[in-house]
Amino acid sequence: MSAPVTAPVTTRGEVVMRAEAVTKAYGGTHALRGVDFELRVGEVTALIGENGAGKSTLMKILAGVEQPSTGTITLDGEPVDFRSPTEAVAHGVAIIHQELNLCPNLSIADNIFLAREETRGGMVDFGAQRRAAAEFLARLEEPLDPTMLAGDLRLGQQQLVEIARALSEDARVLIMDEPTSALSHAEVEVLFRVIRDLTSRGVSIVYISHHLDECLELADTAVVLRDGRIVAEAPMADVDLGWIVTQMVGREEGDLYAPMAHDPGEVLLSVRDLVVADPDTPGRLAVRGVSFDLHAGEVIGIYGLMGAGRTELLEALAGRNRILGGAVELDGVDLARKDVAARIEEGLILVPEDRQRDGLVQTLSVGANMAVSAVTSFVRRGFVSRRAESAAVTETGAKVRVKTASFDAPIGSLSGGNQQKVVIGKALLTSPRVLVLDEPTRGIDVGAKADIFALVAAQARTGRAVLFATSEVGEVLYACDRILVMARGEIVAELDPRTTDRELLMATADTSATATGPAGTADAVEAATFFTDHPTSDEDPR
Amino acid sequence: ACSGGGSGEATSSAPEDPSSSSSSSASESETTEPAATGEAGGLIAVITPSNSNVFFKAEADAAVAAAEELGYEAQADSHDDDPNKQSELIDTAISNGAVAIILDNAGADVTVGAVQKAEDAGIPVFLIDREINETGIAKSQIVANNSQGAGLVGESFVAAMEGEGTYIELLGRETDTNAAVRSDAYHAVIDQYEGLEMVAQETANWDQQEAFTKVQTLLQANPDVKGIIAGNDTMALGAVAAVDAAGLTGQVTIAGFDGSPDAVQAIKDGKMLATGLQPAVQIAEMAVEQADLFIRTGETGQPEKQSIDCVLLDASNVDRYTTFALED
Amino acid sequence: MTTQNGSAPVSATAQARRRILGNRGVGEFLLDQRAFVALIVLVLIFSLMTDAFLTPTNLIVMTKHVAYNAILALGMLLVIITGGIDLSVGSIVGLSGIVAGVMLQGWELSLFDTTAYPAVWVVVVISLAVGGLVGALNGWLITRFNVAPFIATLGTMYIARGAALLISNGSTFPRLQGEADLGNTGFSFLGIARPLGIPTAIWIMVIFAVVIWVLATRTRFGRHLYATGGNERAAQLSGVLVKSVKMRVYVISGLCAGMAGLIIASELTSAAPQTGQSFELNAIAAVVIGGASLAGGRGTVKGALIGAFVIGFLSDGLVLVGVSSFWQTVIKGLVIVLAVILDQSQERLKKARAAAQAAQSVKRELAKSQPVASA
Amino acid sequence: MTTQNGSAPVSATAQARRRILGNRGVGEFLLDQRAFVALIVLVLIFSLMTDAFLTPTNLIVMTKHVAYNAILALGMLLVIITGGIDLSVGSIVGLSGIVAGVMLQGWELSLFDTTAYPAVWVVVVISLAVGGLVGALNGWLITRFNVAPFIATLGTMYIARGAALLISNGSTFPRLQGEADLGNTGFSFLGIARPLGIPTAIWIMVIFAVVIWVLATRTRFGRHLYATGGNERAAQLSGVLVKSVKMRVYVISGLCAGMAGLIIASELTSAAPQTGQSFELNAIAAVVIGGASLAGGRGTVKGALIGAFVIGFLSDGLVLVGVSSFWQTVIKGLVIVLAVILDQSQERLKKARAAAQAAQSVKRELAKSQPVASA
Ligand SMILES: Nc1ncnc2c1ncn2[C@@H]1O[C@H](COP(=O)(O)OP(=O)(O)OP(=O)(O)O)[C@@H](O)[C@H]1O
Ligand SMILES: Nc1ncnc2c1ncn2[C@@H]1O[C@H](COP(=O)(O)OP(=O)(O)OP(=O)(O)O)[C@@H](O)[C@H]1O
Ligand SMILES: O[C@@H]1[C@H](O)[C@H](O)CO[C@H]1O
Ligand SMILES: [Mg+2]
Ligand SMILES: [Mg+2]
Repeated sequence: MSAPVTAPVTTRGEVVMRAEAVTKAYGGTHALRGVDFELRVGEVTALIGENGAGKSTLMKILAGVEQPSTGTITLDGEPVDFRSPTEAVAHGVAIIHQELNLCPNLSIADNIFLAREETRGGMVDFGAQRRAAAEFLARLEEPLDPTMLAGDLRLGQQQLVEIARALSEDARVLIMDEPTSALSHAEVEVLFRVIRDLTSRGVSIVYISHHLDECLELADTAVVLRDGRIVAEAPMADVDLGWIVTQMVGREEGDLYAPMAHDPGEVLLSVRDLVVADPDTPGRLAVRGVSFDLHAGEVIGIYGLMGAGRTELLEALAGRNRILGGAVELDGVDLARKDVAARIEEGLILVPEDRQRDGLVQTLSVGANMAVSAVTSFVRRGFVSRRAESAAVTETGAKVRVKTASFDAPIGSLSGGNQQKVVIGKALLTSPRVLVLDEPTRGIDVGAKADIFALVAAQARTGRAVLFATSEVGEVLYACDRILVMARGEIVAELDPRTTDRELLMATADTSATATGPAGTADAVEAATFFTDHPTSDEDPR
Repeated sequence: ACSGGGSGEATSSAPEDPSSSSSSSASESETTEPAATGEAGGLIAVITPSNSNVFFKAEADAAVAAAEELGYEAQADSHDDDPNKQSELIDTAISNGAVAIILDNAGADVTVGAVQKAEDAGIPVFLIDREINETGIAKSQIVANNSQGAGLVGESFVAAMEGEGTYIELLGRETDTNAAVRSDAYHAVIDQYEGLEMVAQETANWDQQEAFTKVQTLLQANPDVKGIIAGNDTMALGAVAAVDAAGLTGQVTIAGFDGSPDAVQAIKDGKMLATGLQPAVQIAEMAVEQADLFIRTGETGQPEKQSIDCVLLDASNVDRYTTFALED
Repeated sequence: MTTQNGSAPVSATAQARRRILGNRGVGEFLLDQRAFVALIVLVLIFSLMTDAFLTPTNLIVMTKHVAYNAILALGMLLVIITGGIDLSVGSIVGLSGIVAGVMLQGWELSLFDTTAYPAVWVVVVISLAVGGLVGALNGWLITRFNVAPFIATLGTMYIARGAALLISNGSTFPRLQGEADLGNTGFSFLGIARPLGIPTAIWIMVIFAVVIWVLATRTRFGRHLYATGGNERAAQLSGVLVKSVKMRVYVISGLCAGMAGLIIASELTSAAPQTGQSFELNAIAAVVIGGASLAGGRGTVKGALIGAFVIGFLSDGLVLVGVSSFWQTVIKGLVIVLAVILDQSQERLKKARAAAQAAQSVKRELAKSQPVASA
Repeated sequence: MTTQNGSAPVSATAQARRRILGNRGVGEFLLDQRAFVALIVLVLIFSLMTDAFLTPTNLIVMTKHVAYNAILALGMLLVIITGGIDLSVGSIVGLSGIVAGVMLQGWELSLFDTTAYPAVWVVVVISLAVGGLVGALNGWLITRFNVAPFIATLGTMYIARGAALLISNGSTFPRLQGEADLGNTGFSFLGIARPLGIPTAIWIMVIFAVVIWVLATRTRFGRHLYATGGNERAAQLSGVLVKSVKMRVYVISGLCAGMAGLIIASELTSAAPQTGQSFELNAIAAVVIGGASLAGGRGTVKGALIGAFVIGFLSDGLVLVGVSSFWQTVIKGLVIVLAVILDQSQERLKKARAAAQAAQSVKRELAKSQPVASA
């Protein structure tokens, strides 16, 4: 494996890259309003902020994907003006994007070396690329076959390939925009080791994540961005989670979490011996005989590691995946033979895991996206009533706190997190009796998470039921009435959040999964989500 | 079903087994000197420009019927005025061991090579309807006398117009020599009359709908137009519909060419003045007869270029019309 | 403070200007309405070149010529909004005309050894149904077998054309006006009659346009249409019956083509099997000139209509002006290319304006923040 | 344990079977190679129907007919892999032939008041260059103005056709064999000569196929090609010069079309401006029958070639067998549709097999757990 080219400079701690007075406006929207940002050699800088604060925009500017409206970027003290990502890479600045950027029709190796192919005699040296790719994957402890097509990988694996590509770029400055949003704890741990290895060689890293615990664990410096301005900057050693949250949100964290109401009623959704095939891997079962009941007013969290089969389970409930065996009944109505639309009609709707692919219609406006599942309810005498539609959209938009210039704005103009809120809003607009959420907080900031779980709680209080899958321990521990732990397509345990702690939970999921993949390290520093910082728990997360 | 049987002896100097003639002939450049006599039988390929134009359809049907009558198998295909497709169809006829090809071609120049290819393979080619710009390759080129026929139509047109007024001319497909021949013949007559003024000359590609649209438009610019002369009947019928739509029925003199059944009906209805009857059926039958003669005797007994005079069809004689022919 | 003249009465022209332009610049307005502007430019040029162009009767004639293509374009629009394409419409035009022709000429029912002469309304319904049926076949291939629309409709293009040829045996069906004795007159109504002085074809175009406009913009189906084209997976998970949406657009497109075929057959009072060849290209061009995206999710009825007018007025205008047919071909290509280039320039201009605006607002903000800092 | 017969010697046929099929079922193998299977089926059917089909000379003739379309399909393949489409190839075929024709007939340089008779190689180079130039125009429109390929190439389709008509004034250029006196003989080489007994056109097809296969599978350009078609944005962010990739594929497609035009002109020893009409549809059909996806990112040289053979053998075979030309049209449509349905059925079969396999394993597992419970 080629060692990263360590900078021509310099000593640890010296500034390698700097943004000065950078502004960026998209039409009337100011994503950045005069940002000064520094990056030091061999350090990890955590860039923290709410959805739409401008993190991705700033990073895209550093990486040459976007150009600033005003302001300058300097590298090693020299002003640079990257017109393209290629130029930035040539200067040693690489980025892992928030949204995945792989070519599904190419192999892992081809993706890793895309546009930087190794050639021999004018021809691509596929053998060399394969070997090198295998080494990068080994470094990430993900021994995938480099000839596999990227499109056949699940989300987390794709994210790892993106990381491998960034590693292969031998960058001196490596920007990671939510690299772990689809990774499991074990994989995050591996990534952390890789990052520490990189920094020890003088690579500077920007780390963006809504998992604040990760930032606390990893970063040397915390920089907080709010509304396009840097509002705080401090050595990580001097701050704690509470401080960060306060800086981010601009208010005390105390009002972030509303307790759940636990008042389960009748059985609403009954699942019996459900068997679902893995749509991507022929012959493999993703869900093998799952049974549970979901009661009115109840919130169930499904916890599991990556590849446990949660997505397949939820998609089968929603009607996307074919059910091979078993029964699903909603309030006594057999759903098994109904399509997605009919299930929505019956009151079951899914908020999918991958918002770009499955959640949003990119050509529609924010409002039209939110309305699309519920159009039927706006029909008056055969025609869609725009008045009813816009009233409903405005109301729900406010409920999920979408930050948008207008509901007529194109969906692509929203930040990642706000797009996620639109997808959730779309589901809520159908007034579902059973709301099914797959990783609903992926890419969502701390404040918005609280909002979303408050919404979930509110749903439950009105006699509806919520089923959600998550990889975050905190979310299941604090936001649900019951926890189902999934591993290898089966429910391996049912836990009561009040009597469970994170160690038990993670161990349950992990030990059951060891057969199928690389085991999570038992001594993993546990994930601390914002829930750990709930006012009732005063412990210092470090 | 139709393997390359038949007797190839008539056309090839090499005495070879008829059934194998197809495989060897393509590569050999044989002289086409008639040597021996043969028997009727085998496949006659009939290739025409289109299978959806009554004129060509009549031509092809007549050829097929005549060939079957004489004991041949016959197969009709169309090249859609695509010279490349024409060339491929001739290749296929060669492969199929055809004993003769009856061809209404896709262009006077582009066809030369293809005809040569067939002759080289020992298959006589008989051209109908359209000539090519080369003699000595095809066995016969039997065409309607387009120039003479168009002259008749032009005279009839001039007479009906009484030697004065404005008119529109619709041209056929520019790549078809018949289009130019007919236009030239029209003008040879019409241009003698100073009172006749051509206000527009548009190509409508032998197509009815295109002619309809263009005439409708041209009538806007020239509402007082007195006559429309078209290079064939399909276009003339488009003009008839356009004139009808403009409410000018009976006020505009329309003439065409071909003698197609629909045009004949329009003449009967008083919507068209005249058309030049191309004896398409006769031409096709002649071609087949000459092919048969050639196969059996090695001679057609006719000069290569044969031009059959056209007859003017108008109100006076339409009652004697049968499809592309006139009863005596 | 020097620019503050808000108290001065705004001139009337300025007001009118604002009403029309909103807060867009003139250039942007022109580009926004580019297809419309292209149409105006064409009309201006041709009016200058020939007096015959801008007369009421000629406008009616040209609009009638636009009508078939516009009707095809309306169906094509829906297909294109879903991200599909329909190459079979030209063949359906031919087929529906032939079906009408065979029935009006007398439908030989060999089974009963009689020749039936169905009434005109029956003929119209059956011919349209045939168009819809080919559309349904398209929809079935595309939704059931997941075949790319381009290729499915390429196949049915050949099949429908072959069917027209087989039915007619390559010949035409003339004299479709029918005979009073046989009780099948009235077919001329579609192509020749002029209710209220306007040709029926234009009325049909208007009715189709209104219906499809309502469908696309005011109904649930319309929402589902745009969602399907924008992101099929997401639409499906949102409860859109993607397959049924697609099926319907191809059926509608087939019906539109069937209607166009009937109008043409009625107009020529005869039906030929080769009618409609390459009509699909004009319909697609109209839709795209009107601003629709072949990637799906975007497109409007207004745009498709204007696109059809641009293409129709262009070809009629060139004939009127007397441009040679070779140049007609070249100019048609140029106009298609120019129209879409304009489309893209609009995006560019918008972006440039947005950048300028952004720079402005950044400046304003910096100016604002200065005094605050010093305060 | 009852099924354990691994010690029994595996029969030779079984071994061969395994070697060919791997662990796929026969059905799946056939579907995997569906285009090839379609070809074999065609050959079988036609050989049974007529003796004239499976003769060496006829195979050579048919392969030669396949050659033009295959050459077009190779260029089209690259375009389609990037997610584009090139409707202008048919017009380029006509234009390049006409350009060659005008030069071989004597190029009137009015400026110098002479007629030049360029050598054949100059003619070939210039004609190809014209093809490449139209391709470059396509590429420029598509990359510079972000115009949808369908519409950009639809425009240039008209422009190139019009140009061919204008240059030739609608007539053909005959007698292109050249004259020894003028030093411009040799043009027949492309269309008529048969080096080593095989027509030049077939050699050219083979050379083009090998070159494009190497380009697509062995070079950086090839990777960038598939990346561009697979996910354009990702490719661009990775540093692939997406615009340059696209530019190149259209130029290559133009060159291929130029070459096809030269071969046809040489073969006919004359050039007609209408040559090549609707060739684009055959080329696209060949590529898609060969398994490429019009959405981009997928497609192989082998597939495109087989697709071209299917289409070419089909049309020649139908003529040989004596199928009526109306039915030829219908059957062509059916074959296109069937070929792509097969393509999709393959996916289905795979899924169905997977599901069955999965269901099996559930049963097995359940069976396993039963005894454990009872133990
Ligand atoms: N292409 C664009 N057009 C218009 N507005 C945009 C565009 N890209 C970003 N924005 C706006 O800029 C602001 C900052 O967005 P950015 O993506 O940088 O946020 P972020 O901090 O990365 O948020 P998240 O945590 O949700 O990813 C948002 O208000 C967003 O709506
Ligand atoms: N042992 C394994 N080896 C390879 N792939 C696996 C394995 N286990 C699971 N997978 C993959 O994981 C997917 C099923 O997991 P799914 O995505 O439903 O999990 P999940 O619990 O929702 O996790 P996440 O959504 O976080 O990835 C399948 O696509 C399967 O290919
Ligand atoms: O002679 C024929 C007929 O006139 C036909 O209508 C068009 O093509 C010409 O060559
Ligand atoms: Mg972001
Ligand atoms: Mg999941």
